[in-house]
Amino acid sequence: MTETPEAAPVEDRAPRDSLFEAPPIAEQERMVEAILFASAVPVTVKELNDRMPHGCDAAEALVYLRKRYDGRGVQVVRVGDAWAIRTAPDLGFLMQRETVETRKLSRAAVETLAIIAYHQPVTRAEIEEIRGVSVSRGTVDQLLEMEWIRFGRRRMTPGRPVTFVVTQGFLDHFGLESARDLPGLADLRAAGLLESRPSPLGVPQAGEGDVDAEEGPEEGQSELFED
Amino acid sequence: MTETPEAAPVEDRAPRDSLFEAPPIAEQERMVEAILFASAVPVTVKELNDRMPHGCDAAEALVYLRKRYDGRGVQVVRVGDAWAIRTAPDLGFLMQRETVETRKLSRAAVETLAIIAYHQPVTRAEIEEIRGVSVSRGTVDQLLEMEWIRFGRRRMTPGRPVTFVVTQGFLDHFGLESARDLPGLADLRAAGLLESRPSPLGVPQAGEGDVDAEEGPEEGQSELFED
Amino acid sequence: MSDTPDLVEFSVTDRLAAEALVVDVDGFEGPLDLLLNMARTQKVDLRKISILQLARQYLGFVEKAKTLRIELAADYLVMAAWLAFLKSRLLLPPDPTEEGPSGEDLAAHLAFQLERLQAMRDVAARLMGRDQLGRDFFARGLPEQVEQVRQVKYTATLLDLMQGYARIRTRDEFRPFVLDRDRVFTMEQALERIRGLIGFAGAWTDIQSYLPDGWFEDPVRWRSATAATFAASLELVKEGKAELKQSGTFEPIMMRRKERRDD
Repeated sequence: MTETPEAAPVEDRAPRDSLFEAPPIAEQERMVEAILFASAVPVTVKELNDRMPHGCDAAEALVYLRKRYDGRGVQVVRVGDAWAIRTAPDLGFLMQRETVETRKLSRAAVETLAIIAYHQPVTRAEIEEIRGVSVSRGTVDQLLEMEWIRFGRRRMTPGRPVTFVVTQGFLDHFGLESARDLPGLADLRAAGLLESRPSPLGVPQAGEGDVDAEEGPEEGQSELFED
Repeated sequence: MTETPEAAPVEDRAPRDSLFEAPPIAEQERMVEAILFASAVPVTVKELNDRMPHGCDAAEALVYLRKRYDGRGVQVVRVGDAWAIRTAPDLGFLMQRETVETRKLSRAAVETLAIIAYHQPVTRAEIEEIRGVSVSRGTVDQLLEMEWIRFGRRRMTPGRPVTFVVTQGFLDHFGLESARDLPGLADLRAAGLLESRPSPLGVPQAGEGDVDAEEGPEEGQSELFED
Repeated sequence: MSDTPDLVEFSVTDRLAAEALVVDVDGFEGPLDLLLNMARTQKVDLRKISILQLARQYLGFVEKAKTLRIELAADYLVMAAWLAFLKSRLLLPPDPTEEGPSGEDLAAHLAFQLERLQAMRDVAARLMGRDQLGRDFFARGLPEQVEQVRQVKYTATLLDLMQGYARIRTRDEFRPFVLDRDRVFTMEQALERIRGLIGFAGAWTDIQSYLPDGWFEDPVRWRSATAATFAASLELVKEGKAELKQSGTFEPIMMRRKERRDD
C-alpha cells in the first residue's frame, strides 16, 4: 500500500470501485499474480492491462511479482512479450504424472526448426540451401501444426516467397525469453554462420530427387503457399 | 528459508542428493508449491508425500506454504481432503474478459439514421412520413444511446415537436466533415447504389403493422417526448 | 557411417560390407550430409578441412558405387560432377582470362556450407537438450476459464447509410407487380364471347366487332380485349370452327364460321 498523502483519501473512497484511480501497486501485483496463475498460456502485458482496472501498470507490477517468486517452486517467466508462471525446472522430477508425451520430432524436423529459429525470418529455399536437401511438406506441416513456427512476412524478392518464424509457443516450450536467447546465437553470429552468403555459381542446390522430398521444391512451394 | 535449528545441519549435508535425508522444509515447500500448481486436480497430503522424496512432510510444508500465500492473489485452499491453489475470491472479477462484438445496425435503424442525417433537423412525424412506417421507440433509443443522434431544437409548430440531428460522433464514425457532405440521390444513382429491386415494404402508410412499429406513432411520440 | 572407399579389389565380404555402406547412403540426408560425414573423417577443424581431399573422397565413393552397380540418387551424381569440376579447378593453375568465381571461392563456399550445416546440427541438439515445457517444467494444471463478457456494439458503414436512404427515396418508383384483373380481358372470356356470337354470323366479319361492349374507350382495356379476341380467333381456327383472312398488312382481320363437311 502506498503511504503518500495523496493516496489516503483515495483509499477512503474505495479505490477499487473508482474508475479513475489505479489500485496501489501491491494490489496490482496480486492481480497480475491471479491472472498469471489462472492461465496455462502466457499472457501479454497488454492483456493484463486490459483485464486489470483502469490505470494499472502491469509491467511495473510484474517486476515486483517476478522478484517475489525468485527461487520458489514456481517462477514468473517471460515468453516473448508475454508472461507466464511455470514450475521451476529443477523440480521436474516430481512431475512424472503431469508429463505429456510429445510426438518425437524427426531429425529433419529438428534441423528445420533450428534453422528457422536461428535464421528467422527464413524462406523455404534458404532452409533447403542450408540443409542441402529439399524440405518436405510434412516436416513444415508438422512444425506449423505444433504451433512452433508460423508464416512471417513475404520476402520482397522475386516471387515474394513466404518466410517462416518461430512462435511464442516455441519460446514457451523451450523456456526462452526471446529468440535472442537461443543457445549459441552470439557465437554463430560471430562466426558469420548466420549470414546469408550467396553461393557462387554452379554449386548444386537441393531439391533433386531426395528421400526427404516427396515433390520438387518448386511444386511443393507453390502448392503450399500460393494464395 | 526456515530458521529452525534442525534444518541447518541438513542443509550442510546436501540433502537433495541424499536418498535418506529429507530436504529442508523450505525445499519441501517449493515442491508442494510446484505440485499443486501443475496438478489438474486437488492433491491429497498422502499423494504429496508419495511424490516427494522420502522423509518429506507435506503437511508441514503446506502450513508454511499456506502462510506464504496468505493475502496473495492466489491462495492454497483445502478441497475436501485435498489441496489446490485457487484465485483469491476478491479477484474473481479479473477472470472475465470483456469482448466487444460488433454487429450490423438493423435496417430500420440505418434508415432512420439516414433520414435524420439527410433531413436534419427532423421530427419523428417527418421521419415516419418519409420512411412510410412508424418509427419504434427502440430504434430511436438505440441511436441516441450510440450517440449518433441527439435532440435538436423544438419545431415552432403546434405541439412543439422535438427534432433530431446527428452528432459529431456520427460525423466522426462516417468520416464526414459535416452532414452536408452526404452524397445526394443523384450521386447514389450514379454510383449504382440504388437497389433495382422493389422494396418488400409495401404501401407507404405510416403506422400500419410494420415490423418496425411496435406502437402507433402518436402513442410512441407522446411517451417519448412528453415532459 | 565412416567410409574409406579406396578399395580396389573386392572380396565377397568386402563387397557385402561395401554394399551395406552404400545402402546406408539412403540414411544420409543428401550429398551435403554425406560430405559432412566424410569431412569428419579428416579429423580436423571443419575450418581447416581440405576440400580437395574431400572431393577425392566423394568421387572415390561414387566410383565405388558404380563398380558395385548401385544406383545413386540424381543429386548425389550432380554433386559428383560438380566436385569433379571443382577438383580440376583447384588442381589447375588459375586462368586469368576466365570469368566467374575461382576454384578457391567455390571451395570456400562449400566449406562454409559444411560448417554452417554442422553448426545448425549442434544448436539443434542444444535446443532439444533444453528444459522443455511439459517435460521439465510445467504450466498450470488447472487453468481457470476466463469468462467472456460480451458487449455488443452496433455499427454501420456510410455505404449502409446511403443505401438505406436510397431505398426509402426510391420506394415509390417501384411497386410490387400486381395484375390489374379488372382491366384484362382473358382469352377464355374472348372465346366464350365469340362462340356465342359466331353462330349468327355466317359472313366475314371484322374481329373487332367481337370486342365486348365498353372496352373501347380505355386504351388499356381495348388493347387487352383486342389481343384476347385475336388469340381466341386463332384458337377457333385451330379447332377448325372458324376461318380468318386479312387482305393486307394492317387491314382488318375478318373471321367467319367454318361449315363442317358433315354438317
